[in-house]
Amino acid sequence: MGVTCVTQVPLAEGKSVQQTVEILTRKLEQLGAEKQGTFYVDCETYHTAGTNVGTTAQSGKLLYIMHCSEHPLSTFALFENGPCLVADQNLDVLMIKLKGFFQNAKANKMETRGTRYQFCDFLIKIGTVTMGQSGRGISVEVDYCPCAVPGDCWNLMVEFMQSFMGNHAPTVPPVFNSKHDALYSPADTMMQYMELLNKIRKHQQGTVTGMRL
Amino acid sequence: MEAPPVTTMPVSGGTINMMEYLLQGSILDQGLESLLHRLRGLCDNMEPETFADHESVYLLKGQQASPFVLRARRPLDRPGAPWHLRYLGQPEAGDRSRHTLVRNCVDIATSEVLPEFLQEMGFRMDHEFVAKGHLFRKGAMKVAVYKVFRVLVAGTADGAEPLSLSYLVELSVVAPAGQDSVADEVRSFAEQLRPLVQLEKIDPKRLM
Amino acid sequence: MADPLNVGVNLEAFSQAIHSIQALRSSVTRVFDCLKDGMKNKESQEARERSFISDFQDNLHCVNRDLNELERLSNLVGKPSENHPLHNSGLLSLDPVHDKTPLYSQLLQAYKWSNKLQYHAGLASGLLNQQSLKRSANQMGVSAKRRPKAQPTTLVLPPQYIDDVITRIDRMFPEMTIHLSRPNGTSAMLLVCMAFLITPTLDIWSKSNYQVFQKVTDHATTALLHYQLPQMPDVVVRSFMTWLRSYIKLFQAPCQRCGKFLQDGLPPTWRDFRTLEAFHDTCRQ
Amino acid sequence: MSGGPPVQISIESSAEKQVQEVGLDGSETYVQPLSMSQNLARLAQRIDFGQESDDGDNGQGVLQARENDWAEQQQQEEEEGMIKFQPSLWPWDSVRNHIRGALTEMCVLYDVLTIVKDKRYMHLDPVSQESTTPKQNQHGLLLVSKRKSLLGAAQILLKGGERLSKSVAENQENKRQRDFNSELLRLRQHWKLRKLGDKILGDLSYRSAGSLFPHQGTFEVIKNTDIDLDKKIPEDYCPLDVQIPSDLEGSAHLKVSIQKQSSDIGDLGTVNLFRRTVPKAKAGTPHWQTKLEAAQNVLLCKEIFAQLSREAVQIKSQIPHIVVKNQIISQPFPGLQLSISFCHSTNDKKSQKSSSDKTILEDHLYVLEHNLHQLIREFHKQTLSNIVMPHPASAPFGHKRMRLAGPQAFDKNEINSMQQSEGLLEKIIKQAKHIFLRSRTARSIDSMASRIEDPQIQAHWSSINDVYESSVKVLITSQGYEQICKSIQLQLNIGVDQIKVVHRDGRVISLTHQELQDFLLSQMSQHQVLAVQQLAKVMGWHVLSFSNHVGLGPVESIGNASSITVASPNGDYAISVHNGPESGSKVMVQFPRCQSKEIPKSDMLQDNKWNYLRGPFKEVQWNKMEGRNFVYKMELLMAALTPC
Repeated sequence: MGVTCVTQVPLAEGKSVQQTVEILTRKLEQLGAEKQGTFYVDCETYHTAGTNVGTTAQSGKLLYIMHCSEHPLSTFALFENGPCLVADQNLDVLMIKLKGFFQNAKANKMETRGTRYQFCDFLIKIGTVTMGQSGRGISVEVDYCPCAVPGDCWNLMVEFMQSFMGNHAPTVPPVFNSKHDALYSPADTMMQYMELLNKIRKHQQGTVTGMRL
Repeated sequence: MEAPPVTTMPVSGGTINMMEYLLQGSILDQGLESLLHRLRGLCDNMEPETFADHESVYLLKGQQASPFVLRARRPLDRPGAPWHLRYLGQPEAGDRSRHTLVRNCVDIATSEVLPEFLQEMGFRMDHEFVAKGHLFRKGAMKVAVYKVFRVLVAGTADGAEPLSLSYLVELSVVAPAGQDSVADEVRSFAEQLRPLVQLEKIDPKRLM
Repeated sequence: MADPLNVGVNLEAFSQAIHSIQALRSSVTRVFDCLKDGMKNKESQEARERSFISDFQDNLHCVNRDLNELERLSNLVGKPSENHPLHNSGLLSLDPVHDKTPLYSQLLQAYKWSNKLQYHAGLASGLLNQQSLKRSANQMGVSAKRRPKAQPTTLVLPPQYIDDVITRIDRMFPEMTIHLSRPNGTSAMLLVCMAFLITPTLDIWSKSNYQVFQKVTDHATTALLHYQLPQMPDVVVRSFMTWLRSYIKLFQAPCQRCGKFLQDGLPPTWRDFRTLEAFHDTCRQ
Repeated sequence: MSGGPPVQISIESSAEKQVQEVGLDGSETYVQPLSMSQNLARLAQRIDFGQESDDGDNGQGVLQARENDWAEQQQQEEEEGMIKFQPSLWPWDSVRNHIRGALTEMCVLYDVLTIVKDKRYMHLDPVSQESTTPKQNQHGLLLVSKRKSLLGAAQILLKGGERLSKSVAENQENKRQRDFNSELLRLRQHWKLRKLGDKILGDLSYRSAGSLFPHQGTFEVIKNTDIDLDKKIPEDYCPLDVQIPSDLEGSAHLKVSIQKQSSDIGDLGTVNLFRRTVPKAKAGTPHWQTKLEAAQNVLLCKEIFAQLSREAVQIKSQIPHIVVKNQIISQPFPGLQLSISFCHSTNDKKSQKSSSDKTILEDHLYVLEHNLHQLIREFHKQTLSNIVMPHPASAPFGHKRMRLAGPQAFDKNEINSMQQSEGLLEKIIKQAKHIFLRSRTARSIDSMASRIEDPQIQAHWSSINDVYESSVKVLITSQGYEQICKSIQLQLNIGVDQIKVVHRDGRVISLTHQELQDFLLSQMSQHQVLAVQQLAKVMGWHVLSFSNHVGLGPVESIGNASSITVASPNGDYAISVHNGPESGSKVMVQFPRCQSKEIPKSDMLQDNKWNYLRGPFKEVQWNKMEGRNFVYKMELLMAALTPC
């Protein structure tokens, strides 16, 4: 587990989600990356049930429960800008017990699925983001395994991402800035995914409401 | 007041509906040595271990009458070990013929941000204590003999002072629901500890 | 005050004195020879003793005679003057007759030259030692038989010395921690941890899961072959550690040749042994 | 009081009242003090009539003895604390005087007689310096009291010693007739026992150490007390005996060896069955402890073999592993087979007979045999470590690392590495392959070093090795030129299948054993040319061309030939060397044109400047050159061609 960068790739001009993914994977394969199965990341949204009186003031706060195939035995629970709890899968059972307090907004469940590639010490995951049934965007995750300090290898990662994403290579993710010299952890990856999925969802909701208007 | 054990919700992982079969008792400090000696003979042939844990009990109050209780425990003597988050349901009412207390439980191992995370979720810490004692194992059964210490400075285990002159003795097995034969095993083991210690079904609700 | 003109007269006495010294030495030698040889084999004990004593007496007489001669001659020679630091050559400059000859200035010149020569020879030998003509650590020209056999022992260093060297090196590099252990008796093993590099489960035998570190391992082995100086083992370890430390920027330094970070998915893993510059393995030549 | 005996005798004073009797309870009964008259009478009784007055000393020699007596008397009197002597009141004074007179007379008579008899009139006696009497007395007192107390202490010690020796003797007696129960107690200290009905059963198995082998491994404890008491009891008699299962009797070991492939599989299984001679059992039955240990060893060997055979059947490999009877055969390398056999010999006659018939020394791989045991113990430990106590105590039981997997977000690789573990057989085959590869490498380097004198090849083996990897540093040098010719230094990491070679210039290659041999040969050939290059640098010659792989000349079967051309400092001469791993070296010298006589003076090149043209090459008869090795010869050649 090294340093990971998660980013969204916009659709190529006049191409569908599927076609854009194909373009990306072809470039990767040309570089020499090898296909290594599939991957998924899912994210469920919980919000506090009803109006909580008294102690809880975080009625607007959303709790995200995430899973990811790279860490198959873990469940991640996180708040926006808040702490990220890494736990085993029994946390999912607890969330059922907490049904009276936290409700699963099923409609908001998002996930991204796709193919996992390996190139030297890089792991690349290109996935299609879905909410409900339809594809909403493309996620690209690049993981440089040998390094654990984001600040050390960022330049190197950018160079790599440029090699197959061209000018869509991202800027430094905010998670990197907060821990420039500290060790990177899997929770940081989940944070990036959560932000990415949220962005896509908000964008989608915006367009939907816009259409309604 | 709480969710029924069997749910219709799909769960991506984890083990659903585990039950804890529990008997509890107490022994005075003077009797500890002979109890440990007997346990060493009765239990599995492995070195008995000591433990020192710090447990905090969190409550989440909602619209419902009774709050939701979670217990967060961390070992004081094993730095780096994961935290243990535990949910314990109310003891199952039901026939008195059952030999042990039976309650629903969920065991979760978590990273160390647990206290902050529970705060963030809206939980408030109700009380905390330190448990120090000995741990034995007999098959699936866990035997814990420990003393409860009162925490003087909130959040730290340093300087905790003993609550009583006795040790708490717990026999417990965690098994999937419906395996009532486990209860008999626990009971028969408890019989072998008589008359050193009397192990009984103690309903925490009744004590409150 | 010795008259410089007298020197020529005395020279004869000098040569005679030298001759008499030689005679004295030879007669003394004869005395010792006689003593060394002991009594000659004669028919009776008394005859033996007698002849020995008479021989001895004769010899001693010779010595005495030579000594007297020498004493007599040495009185003739007289004391050489010690007033002139340059001895007789210094007198040359005083001699008006010789004023015209450039002998003195030539001598001074020669002296200067010889000084200069010595100085330059010193410099040259220093330079030549750097570019050594030595072909072997062993002494050349000494036959194999005479060479001391116990040479390998010089390579075994006392553990205390090694500990000292390692702790000193450890202190030199704050970015690295060096842990010394001796798993099998005397051979010491070093575990070098570099800050900020990932530390997977450390087992010296299993190879890394990552290609970068596999490459670095190969290069480090090469470096160990490169840094070799049997006479100064501490220097070797220190320069190797200095070299190893340059990996602190393994992921941050671009290749000095192509200017890029990656080539075939690998960062510049090679570090030049002298300049410590980063290169890709394929860019280094 | 001169000339007293060396040891003063002193008498202790008693208490004022004399103790008559000491009761058993320690109480003392005292004697009533005497009345005056009683006392007087007592004293009168004590009068010594031999006592002399000062005037009666005409015979010194005789008096001496008397004086001694007298001195004693005096002391006695003083020490006994007699009541003050009052001569005026002395009732027997006259008697005393008379007697004294008589004594004097007698003494005089005696002395006269002595003089008459011995004819000695005068006798000189040394005058001794008298030390003060009371002090002497005190010293004497001290000495005596010390003697006494020492004597007491010594007696106590002696008594204790006696008692001890008695108890030791008793103990030995007890031991001789040790009973079943104490023996059982001792057994209990070492082995797990339990009672089943009226039987006592013990556990031999390694189950408590983590073994999963299904064998029961129970033994029965038997009381062995019905022996004839009239007969002399044999020395090794033990009232306790153990009955071990028949299949665990005897002794067993595992044998691992690498052999050339045998063509016939038919007789494989029994080849090594009864090879080992059983150490001759001592007379009588062995002690239960040795019996049990042997049985436990048999059980462990069985477990290892069972595990290996199970794996041998399960694991799919290119050449399937063969399990025949008590032997497992695998082929780690073509043409070679690794055989692991389980040798179990019982003490019956049949096996002893067959064990004697052939004792061929085979190459046992003791290391692997040892490692097999170690591996199974590791395996046991692993199963044990699966059940560790949870911390915190409230957490469920489970594998420790598994518990970390969730909260520490282990990735797929980490989880995989946690779960999969190689089997015993795979590990042992890997180890065997490594050992084989290592010994082959060592052998070929050694033979190369002894076969080829120039250049020299040196190997430095690392003392720290792994079961799967060892490393060696190989240096190729020329004798006498170690300082300048060190361009070929290799590190060989010998793995399981391949040897990784790291060259000093940074190249890394993986080779098989055969390839390694060829590689080393080609490196040695290259070394010579590289040495010439280095030498040229030192000698001030110029390198004109250099190639490690020349395309010219005869085709080499191993590697390529290399060549170099160097020119002398002033450019007159040039030396060209062509060196091939197989063809050997060929050295040519180029002379300046002016020196060659063969070239006829041409009309065209009459001008003097044409003399600087290079002349023809001539081959040097290298084997006729003086010098102990190639580089030395080359140095001589260069020196000869360098003008002064």
